[in-house]
Amino acid sequence: MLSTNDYHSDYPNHWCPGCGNFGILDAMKSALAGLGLSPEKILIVSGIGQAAKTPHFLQCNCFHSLHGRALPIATGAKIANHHMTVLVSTGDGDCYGEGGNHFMHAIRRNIDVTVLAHNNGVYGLTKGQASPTSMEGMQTKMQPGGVIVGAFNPLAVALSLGAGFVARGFSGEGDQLSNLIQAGIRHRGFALIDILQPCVSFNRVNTHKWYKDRVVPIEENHNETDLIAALRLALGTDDRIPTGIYHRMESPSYTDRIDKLKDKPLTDHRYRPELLKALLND
Amino acid sequence: MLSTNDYHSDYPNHWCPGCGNFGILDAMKSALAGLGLSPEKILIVSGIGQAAKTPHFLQCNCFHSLHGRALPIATGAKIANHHMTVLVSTGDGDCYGEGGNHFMHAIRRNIDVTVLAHNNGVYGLTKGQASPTSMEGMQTKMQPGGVIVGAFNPLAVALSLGAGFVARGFSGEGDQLSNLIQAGIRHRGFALIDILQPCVSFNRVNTHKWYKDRVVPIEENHNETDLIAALRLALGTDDRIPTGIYHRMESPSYTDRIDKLKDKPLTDHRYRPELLKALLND
Amino acid sequence: MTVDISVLIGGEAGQGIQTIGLLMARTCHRAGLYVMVINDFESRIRGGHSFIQLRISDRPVHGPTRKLHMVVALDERTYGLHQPELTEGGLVLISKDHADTMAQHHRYKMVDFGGVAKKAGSSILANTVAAGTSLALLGAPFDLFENILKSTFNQVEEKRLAQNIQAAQYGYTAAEDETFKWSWPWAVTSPKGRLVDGAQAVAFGALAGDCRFSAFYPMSPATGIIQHLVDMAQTVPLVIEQAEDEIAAVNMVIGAAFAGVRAMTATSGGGFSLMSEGLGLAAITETPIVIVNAQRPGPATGLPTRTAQADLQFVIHASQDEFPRFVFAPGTPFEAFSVTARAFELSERFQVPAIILMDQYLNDSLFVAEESFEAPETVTSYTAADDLENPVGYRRYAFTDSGISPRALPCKGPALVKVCSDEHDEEGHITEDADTRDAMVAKRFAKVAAMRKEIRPPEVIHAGSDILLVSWGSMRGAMEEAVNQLRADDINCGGVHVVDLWPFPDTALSEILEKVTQFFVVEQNQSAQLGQLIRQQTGCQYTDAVLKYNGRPMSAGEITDAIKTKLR
Amino acid sequence: MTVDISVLIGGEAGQGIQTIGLLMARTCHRAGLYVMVINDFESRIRGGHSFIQLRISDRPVHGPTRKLHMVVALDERTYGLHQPELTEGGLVLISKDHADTMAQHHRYKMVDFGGVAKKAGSSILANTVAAGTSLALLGAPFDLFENILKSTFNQVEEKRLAQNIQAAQYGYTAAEDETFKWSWPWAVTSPKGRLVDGAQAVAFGALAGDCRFSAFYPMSPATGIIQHLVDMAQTVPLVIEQAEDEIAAVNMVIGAAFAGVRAMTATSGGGFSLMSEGLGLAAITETPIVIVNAQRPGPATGLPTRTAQADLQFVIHASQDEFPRFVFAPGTPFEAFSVTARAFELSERFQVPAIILMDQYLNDSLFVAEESFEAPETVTSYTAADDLENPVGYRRYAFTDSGISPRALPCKGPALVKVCSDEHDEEGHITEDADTRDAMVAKRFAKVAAMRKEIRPPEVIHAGSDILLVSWGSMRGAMEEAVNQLRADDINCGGVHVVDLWPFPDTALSEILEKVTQFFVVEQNQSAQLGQLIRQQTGCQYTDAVLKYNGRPMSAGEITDAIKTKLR
Ligand SMILES: Cc1ncc(C[n+]2csc(CCOP(=O)(O)OP(=O)(O)O)c2C)c(N)n1
Ligand SMILES: Cc1ncc(C[n+]2csc(CCOP(=O)(O)OP(=O)(O)O)c2C)c(N)n1
Ligand code: SF4
Ligand code: SF4
Ligand SMILES: [Mg+2]
Ligand SMILES: [Mg+2]
Repeated sequence: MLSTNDYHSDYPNHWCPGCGNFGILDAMKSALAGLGLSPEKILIVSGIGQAAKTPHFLQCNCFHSLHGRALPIATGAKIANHHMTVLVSTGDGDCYGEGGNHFMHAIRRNIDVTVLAHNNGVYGLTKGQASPTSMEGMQTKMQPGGVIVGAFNPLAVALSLGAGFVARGFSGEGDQLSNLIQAGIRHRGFALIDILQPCVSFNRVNTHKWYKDRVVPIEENHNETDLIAALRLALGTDDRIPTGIYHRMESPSYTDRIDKLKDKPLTDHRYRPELLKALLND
Repeated sequence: MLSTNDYHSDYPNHWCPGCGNFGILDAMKSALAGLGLSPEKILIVSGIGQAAKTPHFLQCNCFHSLHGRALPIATGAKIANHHMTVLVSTGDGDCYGEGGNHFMHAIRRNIDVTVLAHNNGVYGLTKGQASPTSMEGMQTKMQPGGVIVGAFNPLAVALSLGAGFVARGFSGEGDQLSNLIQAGIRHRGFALIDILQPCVSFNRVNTHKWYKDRVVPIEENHNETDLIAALRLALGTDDRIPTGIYHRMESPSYTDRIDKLKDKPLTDHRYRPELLKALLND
Repeated sequence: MTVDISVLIGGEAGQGIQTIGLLMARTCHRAGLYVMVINDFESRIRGGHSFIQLRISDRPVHGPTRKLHMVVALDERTYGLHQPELTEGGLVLISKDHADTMAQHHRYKMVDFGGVAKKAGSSILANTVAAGTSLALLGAPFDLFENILKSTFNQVEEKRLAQNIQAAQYGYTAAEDETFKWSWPWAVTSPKGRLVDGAQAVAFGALAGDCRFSAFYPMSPATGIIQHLVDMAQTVPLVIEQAEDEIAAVNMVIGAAFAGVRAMTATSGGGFSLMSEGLGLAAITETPIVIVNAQRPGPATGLPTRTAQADLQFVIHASQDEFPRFVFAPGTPFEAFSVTARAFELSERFQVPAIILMDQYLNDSLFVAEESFEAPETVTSYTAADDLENPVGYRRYAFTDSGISPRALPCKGPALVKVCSDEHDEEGHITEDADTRDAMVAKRFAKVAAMRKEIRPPEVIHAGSDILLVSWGSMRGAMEEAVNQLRADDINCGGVHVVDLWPFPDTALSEILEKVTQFFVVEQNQSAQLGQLIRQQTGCQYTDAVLKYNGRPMSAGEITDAIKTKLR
Repeated sequence: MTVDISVLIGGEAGQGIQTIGLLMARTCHRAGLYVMVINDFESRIRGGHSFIQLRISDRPVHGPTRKLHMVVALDERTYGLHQPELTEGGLVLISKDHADTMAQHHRYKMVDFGGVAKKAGSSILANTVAAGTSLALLGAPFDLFENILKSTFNQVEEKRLAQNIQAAQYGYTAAEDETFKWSWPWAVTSPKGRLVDGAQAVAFGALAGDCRFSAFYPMSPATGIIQHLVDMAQTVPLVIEQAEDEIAAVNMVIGAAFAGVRAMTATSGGGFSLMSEGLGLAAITETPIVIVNAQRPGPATGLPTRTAQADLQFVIHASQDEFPRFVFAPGTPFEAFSVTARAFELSERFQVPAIILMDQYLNDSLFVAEESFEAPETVTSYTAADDLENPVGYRRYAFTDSGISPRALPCKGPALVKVCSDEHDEEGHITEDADTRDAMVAKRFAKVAAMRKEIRPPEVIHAGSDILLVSWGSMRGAMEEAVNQLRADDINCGGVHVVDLWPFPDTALSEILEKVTQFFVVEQNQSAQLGQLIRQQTGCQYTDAVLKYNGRPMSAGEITDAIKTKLR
């Protein structure tokens, strides 16, 4: 039996005291322990940002890559060795800003990775500029007159792209979040968990309390396979923010669709000169 | 009165005989004439591809830019001089592949440009690789086993991002297309017209006939302001492809939201040393 | 007496060491002293260990120093790390009682900054207390500091100002039973010029260059430039847009410039990498744009909050194929100001992209700039919108002797403007013709001769010396200080400072370098990039290189030590 | 008798000139002749004007020629454009009667290719007719051509093959009443090596380097490489993914390489620009990847379907800050094959990125490669997954003398693998420490000494000559032919061909160049990039440069003319 301690990293944490990232980190540990996935079976890929530092603070294999590029790195790694459990720790700027194009196309590929998008509505590491998910009107040092563009709705976009697993968590609801992460990892295919997370240093609008007042678990009778129902939830216009699984529907993941990956991962193939000789003598 | 001849360009056309682009070009000319917009009032920005060559084949101001980058170029130009009528001629690879991130964020900005996405389900200029909108299973030289990822649904994505004008046209329905383009240009804010277009050289699946058999005008009673209804249309699972305006709802465009652009375009401001002196002496 | 005092203020990120530094710097500046504030920050928002170095002098100072006279330690770690660096006789000011854990070879003074602050009204005043104690120890008159507090907090409620003054007072009081060896009698004169960081200087320069549009994606250490622009944009016709990524940023800038406004973006190396393709677009469409690359150590993410000069060869060669461009690397805030304004003017005049190489050290450090930052009375426009004689026959890329074609603006007159990233004919249409291609390459390169004339020759100090130190960009201050130190040690040494880097000032540099027996390049990179360029462009081979690339700015002392070793 | 015949086949894009060229090339190759096929295509799918040049010789040929003996004109435009280029006595084959509009100084022969083809069954057989007539005029035995048709169309239905043979027959018949001045008696021997283009050679090389994954975004002229990989991927454990953009492509490749497979991408300059940041990521994480940049003229979109060698300085300096990398530029298909395989091996061995510079000319042209392309019996793996003695203490970036740390793979054993794009410590965690930074930079650069040993010295022909022509990459063939022409004209001239470009072979080149009185660089760019590098790295200054940059490959004749002018 694995416990959350098995994921403890000695590397000192960099986050601000009170940051929502800690809740996400705890939920990740408990989810991994819950699934019995030992550190050496896990690869966590991240971009750049506060969220993207996560894999340093856990025991795991880690690729802390470039701002915005976690998903293509994860995609390449998963194709090379689809026996790995691949998680992506990313921020709202990382995933929906710089990495927006990869976000869309990773969903189209249905690559079997679980994306934990630490959505704090702000660029934390670069000190508080608006992010794609910042609410309209939010003032920052860089946007002193308030944000004038519409907020990015990751769930609606993922749904419209055909994502098979779309969920929303909140860093302040650890148990629920741990369950969502477990469900996301278990889902064979692309899984998005957009996690609402207060940034105590820079986001003065979406505070812990602000979220607490708004998050509500999705109603029991919600049909996870009904795409339009999921879109309605995601586009919902009242104040409430439903948390839980919006949509879940499996279809073969990218690596499941490639015949030559049926037997074993690409990494496990041997170099076979005879194959090349056949081509060279063609 | 302007006629379509007023947009005639002497520059020789590069497209293959029978290409759907010709229908789009004709519809553009008739739409511009219909709106009485003379060539010197129009800027057409394009990326790179067959579609992106369009502005050479018309009389207009033209910025034929980089693959995927038409939208940021158009955004910058529109901010500099919002009195221009800005159109974007782009391909499915240009707009939804290389340019996918800009597509999403231009919609969020609600920048007042009209995007004509020549959607031929293939990379034409580079000789027939799959594009983001290629249908699953479509075989190409580069995808000999058929496309294994889901097709990109531009309308659903645009809707989920809050686009104010979302329409679908077909190169084979010139009058309707001309009307859509006029409506798109009249719409103050971001307007997407995804235009189905046969590529006679490389797309053997979505032929002119294939489209003819499937396109149907959107029913009269469709409510253009109902987002969920528009999404239903866009996600529709039967064989029919509705053409027309899926969704239309105005809100202030990007340049409308910037106070200092109220009086005149940025280009028309004079350099005023006194303003700088005040700052320097601060 | 000569004052040259260095104070280190250290603590965790978020503790406000920057506030302390700024208050002290302003006070010194107001007194007519020269001052510098240099950051050493980690890439995090809270915790860890960060510090600033405050250098105060009655003579101009333009670089960091290794000498340390006072340490203001907001945490124990600062004491542990920096106490050993103190000059004999130096003093540590510490915020709490850590006497047990401290070595005793340096004097320290404990002040309960937080506790004192609470007495004044709130623990957040601790920084004001610390600044007060430090200033008191330096001998600064209290009313000077009080005035600084008044002007710093003139926007806040009176109560907060009063509390700050109270806190300052307590800070002063706390210093009463302590003396500081290098304390000096402050003769308050009028301020020497402007207290400014490189980032703000670039922003000023952009406005002096009539910048109307900027698009950016946040990236340290470039963000400061944009932040200053944002702060100033309230009153000037300047629109700033945060893009979704750097690719969008550079292309927005190109679009805006094409439509007729001067435009710029600022980024660091990673963003510049992503902008490389756009740079080529600006070049082939002959659209004037300004890109600031505020350098930091790489590769890739590297050390995000630290300094480097390692992108010189990259920016000169960036983007596929070849085209003329300007590359500048200012060495001081004033140079940053004037080079930026020039970059806008030259970029528009020659219809080529201009790149400005800044770095974290120059961008983030505060300097006293004595030169006056003047707003030009007029800004020349080089566009041809109004006076086209034959709009129907207008050709955006008409062949001319200078290589510069009349540039009309779209939708500003009857001429249709067509630009194209493919190789094009004079009208701006795609061409496949070999002769047209040859002619268009020749047209673009025809500009170089005139561009060269705009390149200002490197500045030389102590011309005629046997040995020269050669540096570029932000190394100027430390290099010049090193030259003077070496001369003081009887080494017949001069200095060369290169700001205008491309088109390369080959003739000017050859003339300078061919005269000396030895020259040393001084750079913040691993491979002596300027040295390599000099060899490539002039054939002169540098004797040796003084290099540093760990992200911390090089001091004059480091240079003199290295040179002395190399000369031995 | 010596055969050296050049046939130009021109028409609109989409008319199938490539088919004609390929059929003829295969026939010549089968006969034991040397042959080249060089494309001159526009960036469009139908219409316009495109042509290929077929060079046929009984001696090895490796470059284009300006001499033209026969023109096969599928449209009037081809006649108009290329008839004037014909050598005295040359012949034009034209598909229709344009006699009225044609100047009469060259002989022409009309064949109604389309009409004849219809007689054979379908107008699409016109290309076979044209190939038949052309081959007949050259004197090629019919049964040879028939065999080529049989092997070319062995996958199609019998009826189509029969029709093709019929069409060929008619084509031969049409030639009966005409003679071609340079027709020669074909002595059919066995084929000399392999008929192959550079793109396919790279693909073969990738497989010989055990490439398992490739991600790409289509871009001319790189797409051909990926197309060949896709065609071969049916039988080997190789997965190829078309990415959404080049940024995704390079990062997917990095991800796959990190996870343990050899991986590559191929693009052209624009895509390479976008990959610059990823290149730095590979470098700082020490992940082995191979990037092919198939060069074309720029800036920006430039001339998408044409050739250039203008990205050399760019790829050497691309990405922020500095790091070791390999850069190779093969000159022939065989070099492309072997260099690609080496690039995979060296990249993995040294854990550094490797860049291969191809160009449109080398990529798309067909050559006869006489060397044999051998699949290696084994491919060494340099990963350390199985034999880690102390998995718990595993440190991905452990300091070693060689700078190369044991590279374990993620999820392949108990060792946890951590990599990071920030500067990092031995474990792969973010570091802010100045000493660790210094040590990590030193570690990465420590590899250079051993990397240098892997760099093969430039190849010299006619060593000991007074004058040297120096070229790199695809200029090899034309340069060597020019050297031989110049020698035939009594100019004491040799040649130097550089394939391994970075780390720069400075010692080897200095030794070669210091011996000669004059050397000329021969390059397809505007600024003599290799010349500049030579000066920078060796101090040797080239006498002059022979440069061409209009997108068309340089021929030996152009080089000799230029050299003679410069020597005069
Ligand atoms: C190419 C590039 N552009 C910009 C940056 C600077 N940068 C670092 S983190 C960051 C934003 C972080 O925001 P987010 O992804 O939301 O993460 P958070 O810090 O809020 O968790 C940016 C813009 C970078 N490292 N690389
Ligand atoms: C950065 C970059 N990558 C790739 C290319 C090559 N390229 C040119 S056009 C094109 C695709 C065109 O497809 P699409 O946008 O659908 O336009 P179409 O030709 O089908 O109209 C590509 C990949 C390029 N020019 N620039
Ligand atoms: S800046 Fe915000 S997101 Fe980053 S660690 Fe601090 S609180 Fe968390
Ligand atoms: S390739 Fe296709 S899209 Fe391009 S011009 Fe030809 S038919 Fe049209
Ligand atoms: Mg964030
Ligand atoms: Mg297309």
